[in-house]
Amino acid sequence: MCLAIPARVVELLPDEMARVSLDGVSKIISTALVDDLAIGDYVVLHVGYALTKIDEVEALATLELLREAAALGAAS
Amino acid sequence: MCLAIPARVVELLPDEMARVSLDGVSKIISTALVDDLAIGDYVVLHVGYALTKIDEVEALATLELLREAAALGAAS
Amino acid sequence: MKHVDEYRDGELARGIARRITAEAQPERDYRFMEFCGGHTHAISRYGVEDLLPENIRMIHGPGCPVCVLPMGRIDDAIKLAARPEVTLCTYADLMRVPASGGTSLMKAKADGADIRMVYSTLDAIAIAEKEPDREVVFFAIGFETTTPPTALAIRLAQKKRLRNFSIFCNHVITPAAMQAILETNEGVAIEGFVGPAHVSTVIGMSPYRRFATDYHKPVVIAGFEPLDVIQAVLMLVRQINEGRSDIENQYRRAVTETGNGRAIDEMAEIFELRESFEWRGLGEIPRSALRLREKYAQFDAEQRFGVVTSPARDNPACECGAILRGAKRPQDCKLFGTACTPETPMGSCMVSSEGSCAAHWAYGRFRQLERRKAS
Amino acid sequence: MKHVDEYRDGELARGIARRITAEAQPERDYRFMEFCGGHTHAISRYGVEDLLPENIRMIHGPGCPVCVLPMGRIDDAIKLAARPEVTLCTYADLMRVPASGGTSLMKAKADGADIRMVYSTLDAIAIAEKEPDREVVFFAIGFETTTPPTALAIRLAQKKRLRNFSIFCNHVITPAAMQAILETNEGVAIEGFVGPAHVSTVIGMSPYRRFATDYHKPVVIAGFEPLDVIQAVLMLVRQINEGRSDIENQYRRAVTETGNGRAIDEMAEIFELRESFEWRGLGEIPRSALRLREKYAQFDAEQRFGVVTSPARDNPACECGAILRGAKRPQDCKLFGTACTPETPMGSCMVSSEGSCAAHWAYGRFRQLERRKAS
Amino acid sequence: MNKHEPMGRKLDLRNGRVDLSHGSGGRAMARLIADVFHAAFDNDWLRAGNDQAAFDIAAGRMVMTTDGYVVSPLFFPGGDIGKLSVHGTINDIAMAGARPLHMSASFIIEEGFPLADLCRIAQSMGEASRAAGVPIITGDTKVVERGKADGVFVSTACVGVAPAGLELSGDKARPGDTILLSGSIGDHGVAVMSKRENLSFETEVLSDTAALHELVAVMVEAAGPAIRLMRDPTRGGLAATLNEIAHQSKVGAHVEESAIPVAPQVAAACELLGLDPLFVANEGKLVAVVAAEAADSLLAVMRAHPLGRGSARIGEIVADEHGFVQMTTRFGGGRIVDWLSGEQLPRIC
Amino acid sequence: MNKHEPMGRKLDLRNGRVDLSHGSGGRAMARLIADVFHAAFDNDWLRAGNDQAAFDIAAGRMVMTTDGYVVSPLFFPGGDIGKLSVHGTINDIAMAGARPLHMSASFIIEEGFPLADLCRIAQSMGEASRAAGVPIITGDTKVVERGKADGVFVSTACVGVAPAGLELSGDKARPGDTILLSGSIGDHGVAVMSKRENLSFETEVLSDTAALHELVAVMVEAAGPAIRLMRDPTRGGLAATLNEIAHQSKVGAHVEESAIPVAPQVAAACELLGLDPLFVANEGKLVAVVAAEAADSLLAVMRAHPLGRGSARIGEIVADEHGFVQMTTRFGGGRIVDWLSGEQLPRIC
Ligand code: SF4
Ligand code: SF4
Ligand SMILES: [Mg+2]
Ligand SMILES: [Mg+2]
Ligand SMILES: [Mg+2]
Ligand SMILES: [Mg+2]
Ligand SMILES: [Mg+2]
Ligand SMILES: [Mg+2]
Ligand SMILES: [Mg+2]
Ligand SMILES: [Mg+2]
Ligand SMILES: [Mg+2]
Ligand SMILES: [Mg+2]
Repeated sequence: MCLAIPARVVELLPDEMARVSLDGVSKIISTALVDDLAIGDYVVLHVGYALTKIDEVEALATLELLREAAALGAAS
Repeated sequence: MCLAIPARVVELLPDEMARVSLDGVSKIISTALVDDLAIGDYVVLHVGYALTKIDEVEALATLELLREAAALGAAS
Repeated sequence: MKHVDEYRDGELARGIARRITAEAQPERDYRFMEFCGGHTHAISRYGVEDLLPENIRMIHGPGCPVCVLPMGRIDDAIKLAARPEVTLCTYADLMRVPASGGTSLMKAKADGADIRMVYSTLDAIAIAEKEPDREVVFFAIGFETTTPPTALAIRLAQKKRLRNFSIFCNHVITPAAMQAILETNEGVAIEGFVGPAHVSTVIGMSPYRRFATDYHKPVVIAGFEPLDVIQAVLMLVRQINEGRSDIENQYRRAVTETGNGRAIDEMAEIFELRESFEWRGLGEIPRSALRLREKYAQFDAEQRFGVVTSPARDNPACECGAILRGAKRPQDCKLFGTACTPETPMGSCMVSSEGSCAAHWAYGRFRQLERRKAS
Repeated sequence: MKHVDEYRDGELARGIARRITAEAQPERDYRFMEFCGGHTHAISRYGVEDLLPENIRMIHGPGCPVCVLPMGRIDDAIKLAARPEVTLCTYADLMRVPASGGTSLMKAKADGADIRMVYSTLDAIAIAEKEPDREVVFFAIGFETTTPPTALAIRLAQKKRLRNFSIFCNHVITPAAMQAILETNEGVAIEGFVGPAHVSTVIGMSPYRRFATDYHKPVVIAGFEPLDVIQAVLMLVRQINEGRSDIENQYRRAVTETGNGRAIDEMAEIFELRESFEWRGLGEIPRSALRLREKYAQFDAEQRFGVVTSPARDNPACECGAILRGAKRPQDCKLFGTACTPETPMGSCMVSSEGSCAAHWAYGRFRQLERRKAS
Repeated sequence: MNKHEPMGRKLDLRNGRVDLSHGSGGRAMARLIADVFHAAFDNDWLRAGNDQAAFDIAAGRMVMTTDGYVVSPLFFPGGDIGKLSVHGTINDIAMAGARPLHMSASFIIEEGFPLADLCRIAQSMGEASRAAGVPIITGDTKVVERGKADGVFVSTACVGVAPAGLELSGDKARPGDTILLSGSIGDHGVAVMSKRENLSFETEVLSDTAALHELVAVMVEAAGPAIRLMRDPTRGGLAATLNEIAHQSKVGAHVEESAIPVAPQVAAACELLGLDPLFVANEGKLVAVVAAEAADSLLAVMRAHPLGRGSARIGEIVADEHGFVQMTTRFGGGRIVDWLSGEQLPRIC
Repeated sequence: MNKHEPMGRKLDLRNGRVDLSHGSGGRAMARLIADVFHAAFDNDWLRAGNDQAAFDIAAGRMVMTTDGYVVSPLFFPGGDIGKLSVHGTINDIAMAGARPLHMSASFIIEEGFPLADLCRIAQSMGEASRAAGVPIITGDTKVVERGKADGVFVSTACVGVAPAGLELSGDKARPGDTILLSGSIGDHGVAVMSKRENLSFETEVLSDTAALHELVAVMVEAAGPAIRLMRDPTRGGLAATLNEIAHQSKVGAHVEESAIPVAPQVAAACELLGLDPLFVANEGKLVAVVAAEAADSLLAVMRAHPLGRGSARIGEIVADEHGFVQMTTRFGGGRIVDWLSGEQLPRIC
């Protein structure tokens, strides 16, 4: 039920709508729940609505943590 | 449009309806346009309604006339 | 089938035909119009013309309610059916009649209009009861035969307090049309009528009196079986030979002098005469059609949906009009059998099985060919 | 897929799993509940449990809105759909959930109810606009993730002045359910939570504080990809080992401390808390669900159609309730795999792809067998 | 747990309904196919569960046909859509003078269709196929949403083998040939129409639905290549069949109305509805065009077979550049018998 | 007047619609069949106008199949119901290792269906059948009232001949056999779903619809009886096919997720809709179970064929009393691949 997926905003449309793309698959969604969207942003898409923006900096940080933990694991 | 066919009354039903039979094919029709129907009467059936009773005496008379004319024709 | 098979006996028919041949004066032609499509159909289907002598010519009359309905009224019905709330109920006969722009009820149905073919007005009432959210409109057409069943349907709808039932009324009056034909002086002179069968069961014989008295035309009311028709022809020949013009009744088994009083009363209660109504081929005929009385306005689809009939032009090459007046025959129409066939009718006469063109197509074409070969 | 594939890397996963094995104290067991069905699904689909050491046990939580909806509410929805004027729009997830008497929305649809599966509330609005004669009811279920889209649909319906749109509201509150689980002392003690992913994008982190402060349970909010889950497990192990009980955020790329203010405002505008609401397996939970505020009563299907929920009894042999509380596992249910399969579900946990029984059926059965063989 | 047993729980064949899951390609579909179709058609080809079926054949001339069945109502006096879908397709094989071997069946089912009705139809097909000796060896099932079909539609296909040297075809009629008809006309159409809600009348008329291949076998044995062609007068009735023959063979036809058998109740029902029995469908009758010299003996052979007892010589092929089918009426006049047009018949096959 | 010319006036193939008269058995139906189907399928069998078609065959093993097509929408990226109905049925013949010979087609058309769309579908079928070398030699047309179908349904049947000694069947998989897949999965289902009104998304994914008999021919030539069975993973996807094989052969299967090709856009669309590509339909792919020792060379042969370029070894048959299909995930874990259940897919074939 809480299925949601990151999608990239490729076009901002009137009435708080946007076209998003997911590896070349595109769909028109509502962005009424998210402020200040720009083309290129990634949003978490749920039942046709953008729920939130994805924070690229945090994403990189999380991946970094993951790699560190894995490296530690490999070492262990 | 004025297609109509003689059918025999086999059962009188409530609400001015009757079951009629045509050589074993039976159907429920309205008899609201015809007074004093009895079982065994023939009616002229049109779009689900009995239009009139068939007068057996006149029918025999007509057939008699037809036969006479034909006999005269055969003789001629 | 009792009261049917007796009147389809070919032996008897040939006997009477010989009698007609014997009595008909060889030096002259007899031109009779069978008013009703029912007669036209019987003549074609049983090949009655094959039995009659060459000098008796049957002229097909306008007595097919489908054929005489002007195209504008079919357009109206299609417009009604196209309303999303409306379910149009119709006798199947009307489904393929050409309307403006090459359409028809059949095509409108294919396009998505909710159109249902019914066998009886009772079926239309049943639909209205079963589907209270639909506006059920019954496409009422027909002569006096078919009018009483419509009247009774309105009575029933009233009794059942149906608020979603109405009729689109196109009922027309037979004697008015016969008179219109006699007053047209175009085309072949008609010497007598084979008079309506089932119309007469309702209206009786008296409405035809004026044709005898005012126009000096004999009328023989006749049944729709082939022997009925042949006997009526014999009776007409005799009247002509004797210089009489009487209203005679061959169809005594079903038709009385005064008709069906109850049916007449029902019609009078519900309907009143229109000042004038258009007939295909015959034009506007005064006092020739019925409409609902004001007190039944709620059942009148014309008022309920504000129907305003626009004038519609038949295909100009279609000769239906002249054929309905008895002035031309199907084979006189350039479109017959080429552009106009039962699958692709250009006029209503090619649609109804009682229409002259359809009858000639379905039953008569080879006769024309044989005559052509013979000549 | 960016932001997806990175979190499905099996190499990294094995590395972290080794780290977990290294850090987990071999002499003790760790019992973590992943609250969300999304986590349950990821764990099963990617076989995450195969990577974790034996002494880390994942307990599937009640975070599947389909699973926790009491049967009586499905019965209500079927009754709504059975009304001739009603078109019920629903997410496909609900179609096969068993209702009373062996029925379901799927079967009600087969029986003739007008039930449409939609992908989004926007689709339901579109249907209401396109079919103004239908009473369109949206079967709204879900946690805080799914609630804002419902709120926006009501806003949109209001803006479009739709008079034929309403929602049957079954939205529920995540933290309330987590609390209820902690207050149940039955079954296995839970030492920490893998906390909701997308729910938290909306509500943020603060609503979980009380689990740390009042119940001393660590919560690590985690994304729904398998690496997210594994990392969260590592973070939980560390908290336990260090004796901490903090609210940590593994899903920083989408979840902030305060959540989505706009979504929270939208929910607050449209909805208010119910005094109490029944959860399957957890019973009545106070202040755990939402209803429409009085000013939006016209959009409330419960008021509009006078819905009165009757108590409905789950199949007594179905262990869904205990499974949802974390007290039992699917393999503890006698019906699992015999009477109860995805084709013939006896309980909601076998229906939703996020349900524990469905997940175990679809992905986990062989693991149980292998363990049985191994033992 | 499932150890290669039949899949999932048994269907409720009494009260259940088909739903969308039965068409999804999953276990529910496999179960439906096993419990309803395999059970009713009962042969090893189907039980093998492949998407096709194989059988050995000798060299020769093979005949193939298909027909779709959309009759409404699905059950009617004397038959149902299932029986019809077996007989009608076998008959198209038989009309080539061929022996039908194997059939396939494709079902399109409307969501909500009662399983009990589906079973009844499948069992009726199974019986008809066993009685005819033509097994249904492969099939397919689709389910569409409610309102996207009308209960169930069946399409069957059949293959058969024609005797060496026999090539019946609609274009082989020649002037002078005799037209034979295997029995009374109109029974099937009248039986179906009697059950239509908006026509409803009562009669004892039963559909004549029957597999004609055995009748055909004795005819072929008796007359061989003296038979020009055969055709079963289904949709459009005898009128359509005669016109098709005239059109394909570029000839005309002449028939005698009095020679065409029509049961009294069929005639009566037609009068009631304003129909002509010549246009009404049949499902167990055939028209054969045969060299005049072979007509008498072939007629005797037909009459000796239970499905040809009512056979009659109804007319002859004539030369006619217009391709008219003419009829001498019982009344003694002449008319054309045209294709059906106009009448709105209910769906009858 | 009609002197054996085509019947009646030409249809308005651009703006006209099918109405009930086109299914009545009269001249309107004959015209529809001639103008739409005969024109598109273009062969002498059909033009002969008989209710069946005949062809000569050699002695041997014959294979027969049928499938019904109810896909919605009727036109989708990469194909349409017509193409599908030719390819899908040919493929069921091909999966027996057989060479398809001839097809039949049965149409059930909804009143009001645009003639232009019907022509487009028929022409697409004609092209597909010509390209495959499998003529459509006989057919049938029915018209049902508006609201009793969904545009048009097509049922096709096909017959073919299997090489001597080759008996592929779903029950022939044995532990140790290799499972080969001819290309990427999910394309067809995703292409169809992308055009569903209530899902609508945009992708460049095209249906993979294709006739596989030529690929099969080279495979049979190369590996012959080392091939145990072949199956096309249509409805229910690869998951259904693997489970069917496990069920029929009473074995289990083990596949590697990372070995199963999925196009990126297909994977993305599946994520978007919450679907698993394993359950999504294909219409131009095959699964072959083959003796392990023949797998490498067969794979090379498949990859050399245009329709098998993406072929891959995806797993093997294992002994398993429970008939489980297990998969090692790309992530490194294990899971069961069950039949589809639950997801409400649109009608995809
Ligand atoms: S043949 Fe056709 S076009 Fe000519 S008069 Fe008759 S109906 Fe009109
Ligand atoms: S297996 Fe079925 S019956 Fe048992 S707990 Fe799960 S859903 Fe309920
Ligand atoms: Mg309408
Ligand atoms: Mg409803
Ligand atoms: Mg056929
Ligand atoms: Mg047939
Ligand atoms: Mg046939
Ligand atoms: Mg199939
Ligand atoms: Mg098949
Ligand atoms: Mg197939
Ligand atoms: Mg297949
Ligand atoms: Mg056919």
